[in-house]
Amino acid sequence: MNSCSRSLLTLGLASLVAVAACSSSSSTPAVGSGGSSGGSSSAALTASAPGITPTTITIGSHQPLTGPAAPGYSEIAPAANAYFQYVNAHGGVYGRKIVYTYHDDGYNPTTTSSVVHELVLQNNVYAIFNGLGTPTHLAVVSFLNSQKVPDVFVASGCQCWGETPSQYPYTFGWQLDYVREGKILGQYVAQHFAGKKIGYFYQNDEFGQDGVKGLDYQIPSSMVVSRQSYVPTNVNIAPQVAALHAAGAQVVVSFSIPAFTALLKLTSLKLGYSPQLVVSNVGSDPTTLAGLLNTFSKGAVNGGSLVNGIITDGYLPSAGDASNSWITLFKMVHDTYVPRLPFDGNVLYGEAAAYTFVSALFKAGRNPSRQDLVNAIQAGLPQGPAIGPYGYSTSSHYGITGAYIGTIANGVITQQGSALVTDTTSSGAISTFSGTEQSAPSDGIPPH
Amino acid sequence: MVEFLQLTLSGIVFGMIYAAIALSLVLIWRGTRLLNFAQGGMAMFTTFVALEIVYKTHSYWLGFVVALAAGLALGAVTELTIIRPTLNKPELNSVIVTIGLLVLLEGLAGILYGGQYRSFPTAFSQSGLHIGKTALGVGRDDVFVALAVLATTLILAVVFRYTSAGLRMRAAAFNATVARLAGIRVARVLTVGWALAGLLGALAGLLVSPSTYLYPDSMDAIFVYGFTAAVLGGLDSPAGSVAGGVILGVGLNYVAGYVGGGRGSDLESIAAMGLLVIVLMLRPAGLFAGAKTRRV
Amino acid sequence: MTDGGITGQALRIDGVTAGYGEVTALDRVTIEAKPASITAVLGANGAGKTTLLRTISGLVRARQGTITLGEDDLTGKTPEGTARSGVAHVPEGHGVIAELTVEENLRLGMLSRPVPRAEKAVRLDEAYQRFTALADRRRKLAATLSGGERQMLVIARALLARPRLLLLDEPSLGLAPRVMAQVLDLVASLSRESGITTVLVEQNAKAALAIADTGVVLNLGRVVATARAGDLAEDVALRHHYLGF
Amino acid sequence: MRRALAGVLITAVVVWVLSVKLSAFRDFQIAEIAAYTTAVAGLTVLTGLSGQISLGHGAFMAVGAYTIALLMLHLNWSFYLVLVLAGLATAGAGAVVGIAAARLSGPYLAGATLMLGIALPSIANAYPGVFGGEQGLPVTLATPGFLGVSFPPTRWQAWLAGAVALVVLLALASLSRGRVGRDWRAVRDDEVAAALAGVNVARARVLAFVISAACAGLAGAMLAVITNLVAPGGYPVTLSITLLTAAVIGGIGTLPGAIWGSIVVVVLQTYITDLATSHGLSPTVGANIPVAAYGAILILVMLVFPQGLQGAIRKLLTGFAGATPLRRNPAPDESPEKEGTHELL
Repeated sequence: MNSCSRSLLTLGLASLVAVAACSSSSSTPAVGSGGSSGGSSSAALTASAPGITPTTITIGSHQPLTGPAAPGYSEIAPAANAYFQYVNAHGGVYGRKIVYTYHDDGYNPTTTSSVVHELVLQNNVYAIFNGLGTPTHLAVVSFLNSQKVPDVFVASGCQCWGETPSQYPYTFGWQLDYVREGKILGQYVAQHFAGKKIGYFYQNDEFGQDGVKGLDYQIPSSMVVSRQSYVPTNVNIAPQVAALHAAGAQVVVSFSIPAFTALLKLTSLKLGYSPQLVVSNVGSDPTTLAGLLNTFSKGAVNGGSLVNGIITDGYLPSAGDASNSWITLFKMVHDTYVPRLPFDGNVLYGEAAAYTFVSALFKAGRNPSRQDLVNAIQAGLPQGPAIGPYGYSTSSHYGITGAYIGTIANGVITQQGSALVTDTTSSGAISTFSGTEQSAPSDGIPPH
Repeated sequence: MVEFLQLTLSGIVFGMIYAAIALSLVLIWRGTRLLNFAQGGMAMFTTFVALEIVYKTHSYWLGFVVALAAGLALGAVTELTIIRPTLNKPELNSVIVTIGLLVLLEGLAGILYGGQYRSFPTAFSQSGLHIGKTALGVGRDDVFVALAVLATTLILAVVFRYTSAGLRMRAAAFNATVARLAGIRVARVLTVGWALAGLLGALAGLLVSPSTYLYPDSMDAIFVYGFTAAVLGGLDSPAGSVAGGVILGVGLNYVAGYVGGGRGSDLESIAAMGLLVIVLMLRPAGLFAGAKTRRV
Repeated sequence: MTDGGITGQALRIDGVTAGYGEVTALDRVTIEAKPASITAVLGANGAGKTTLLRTISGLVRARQGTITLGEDDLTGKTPEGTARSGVAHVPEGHGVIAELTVEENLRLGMLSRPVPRAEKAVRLDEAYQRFTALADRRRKLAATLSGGERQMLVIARALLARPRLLLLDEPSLGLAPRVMAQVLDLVASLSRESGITTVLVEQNAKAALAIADTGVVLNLGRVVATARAGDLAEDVALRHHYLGF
Repeated sequence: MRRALAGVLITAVVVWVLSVKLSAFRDFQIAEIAAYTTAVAGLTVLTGLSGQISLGHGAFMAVGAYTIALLMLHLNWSFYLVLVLAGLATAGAGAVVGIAAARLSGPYLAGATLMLGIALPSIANAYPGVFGGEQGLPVTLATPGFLGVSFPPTRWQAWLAGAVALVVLLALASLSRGRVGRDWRAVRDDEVAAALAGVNVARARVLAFVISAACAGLAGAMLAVITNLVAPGGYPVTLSITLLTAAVIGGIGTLPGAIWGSIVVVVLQTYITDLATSHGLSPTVGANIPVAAYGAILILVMLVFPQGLQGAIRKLLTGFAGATPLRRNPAPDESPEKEGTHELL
């Protein structure tokens, strides 16, 4: 492996000299675009697009590394970078190493705009990858599309990234969007808790609101006895929980981040109130939750047991499922490159997104232009670690379109039944996914 | 009715935490005529110190005591090193210095402890208390939180009112020149004031962190409400701080519980502003403004 | 009034220059005051009278020259330090802390040096006996006092410190003539009874000279005349020129 | 006044040269600096001249930004008309706040404005139907046709924001030198004396808020154009505090100081971040080092240059003699109590 990558590097250096010698031959032909031309000696590596040199591919991102959204989310980019390092150490993408430059935006859209301008105009990145957050990314989506910069796998479940490829041709979603997620959870609740009183607890932004929209497509409004929202800056949710309690909700469906799922659990404890919790994927990571609840319940009950029995959904394998080949791969990468981070849902998310990106890069060809990447994704991507299929096409830039329902037991999400796929419309059916989940490639590099 | 009781009790608990922050701001305000924007950041930092101790020794109370001591030290050191040089400079300089300190502490906490949510242990059980079959909505630990703040406030009040150390501090706060002419080492008194404020902030951090998690910005929102409580009550009045804190805590709970049909939490900051504006329009120096507020 | 063994001592101000920023308020001022004497410092507004007192007590730092009280060198000491050396400075107009009670204001006078608890009670009792108006109001905020009562309060406080040197800045300012006379009488009798060296700054030169042993006239930061109080009061030219009476 | 005009012209030329010579990203930064300067200049006048503090100026920026976004979105009016309207709308908001503020002293005003800065943007969250909720509203401004298709939009934004900033600076300079400015200073130094001298204290204080808010509104509108979006997340409390920081670091009460302060807050952060990333530090450490360094620099600047950067520059130019403090003119014998006390905040 090592000598192979070194020889590729030498090849790269040679071609760099060649390009320098040819000087201004700017119209580089796009070689092998869209195809699987993984052959070893076909064409020289060229600077085929901004951010691409014969030896490197520079991509950028905006992430909340500091500030209120940093807890949890600040793990994602380092985890993605860990996977890129793994790929770089194992031959790179056609010999090129991925350079991942992610800037802190503190989850402030104004700062996002500033750092993304810097990445695109100053650092000349090839693409923006996994930019995190709905309000933050909305601040740059028009700019990126006007600059024709691929804006791939936005780290947010907003419908805005996938719904309108005509408006944002360079932007692609990745994770399961919140409406689909709401529908899948809603169907489960409507079927399994018929006749019970349902309460909603949701973060009052597009994450929670879209989730509730999906829930409402499936759960008859007569069943819903209380709808309580919270804002992430206010940790005192006693009023909301008291209201759910007073309304007699027997099942609480929660579109919340992990900290607020834990607070919901804790505040319920103070009221002696124990409804069945159904929690969206974002807020149900067992590792994170157990950690947050452990010391809370000091003396009384232990954290792990508080998490047991929560119903949730998943669009990636559960981080605690050691028998899954993807988990084995990502755990190995984690242990090698970012061992100090907890191996939780956020790390898994970052690595899985990075895997998908590398997979798309391979598909874009040896010397891809920016458009080649867009075309490659629109032509559809292999499912990889995802539970459901990707929705990528020329008319849809949605990522993962399906998920399974699971129950948390002993720190692991145990899948209940098969994966379900659906669309984002109110009437669209929810159907069982007929395909099979793939297993991880043995060398950990996407097949090409 | 049960819901009303629950809202009131849990509002009082949060209100007492706002009161602790407010009280620490009042201590510094009375001594230095300065708003310490780093108060929340200092509390966050000392709570991280406590967490380290608790992890290492498995003793909550050791961490508790060390954090209080760290608060005292951090307050004193801050006053001696970066506040004192700014005191006879243009007034806003010291405010910007405290903002700088806040940012610095949040950055340092991020470097040393990382940016993740860390759960912080409680002194007592969080399981809810009941009267008969009625859940009160607060746990044993919440009772401890309220009592700890109340006790600290009372101790401070007694010290201030009845001891000569307290007299020195009050004299220095109200009229530095007269105090100096009476032989009081005003500079030292100011340092003590900052140290006590640091201690109170540390207490607030210890008490609130189980319900907010600990991370570099975790005290920001608490600080804002603590500041609001101090302004509501009147910045020269320790009693006002406690009243302001409780009024704010309970009031916001009612808004979140009864207004906006489940979306009241959106309206909380608007309600807090409304409350503040109404109070200040009626009493421009807070609810507990003294009879004589004219100052030369 | 028992004086606890402290008697007044000589104050020597030797060639002192002081000021604020680029302004020089005192220019090589030399004054000597005998133990247990009253020195009246006179002069127009801005002559440097207040600065003189502030320099003695350390609120303003002397740029050159020396100040000694008995054997003690006061030069360069902080206000806290001079207070501990036995200087009691009653500043102009602002001496009362309105937010404190009358008794708390009095207690401030006993903070500069350690005083046993029992002795404190004795001194307070004495003060209340002398100033009966204060005794009735001891639990009231000082803010509720009248101008004359406030002046009583600050003087009483200064005495509780058992000072060796008493600096009084305009004690009669803003008082009705009858009250003013009472205050100045009080100053005179204090000096006589307890042997405290007193430096008195007064606008009302005539009244001040009536109780003082020595008079010093300042003009634009310089000493223009030093003489026995009686002599000064009779120097018509000086009176017209500097003192306006 | 002539000096101010000259200063503005020189700055205009410098901005023009830089915008043409430097890269598109630098143009973007110039535009950002100009927008910040507009807001900071208004704040420095409010606080430095009229003596009123505001910890909620970010809210006024939000008012300006939402005004421009809503009018452009729904009525499709010309940007230039809408920009003026945004300024006017914010001036109105400033009048309301100013009237309420006129009764409040230092820390109480600070507390009230801080809550304003927090509460106002959350209105956008509470009424998503009108304000687009947390996602906000898009703002787009096309580059005018006469510049040609290939003209970089960031350069046009830099020019536009620069022009707005310079016009504001010029207007504020002429105001502060005139009777209005004299009244403000009089009110700041001693309200009672000002009232006795015939100054309408309340009117002067409210006027300062109105003008300062209008500047913030224009700045908010420009920032919305530059970042293509108005969303509540863009107006956190930290924005308001950053504005105050810029004003004080630059030199409170001085208009050139507004420019220096804005450069510091816009460029310093990016610069330290780049420095930290380029040294390959671990991600959590790397992201937090700029934060810690920024805090340390704020403290140091205040300790080393108590009069702000403009004070330091002035000192340098006049050889240590000319830099006089803006506030505090100790009147020696008259007010000995002033010493060492902190009044405004």
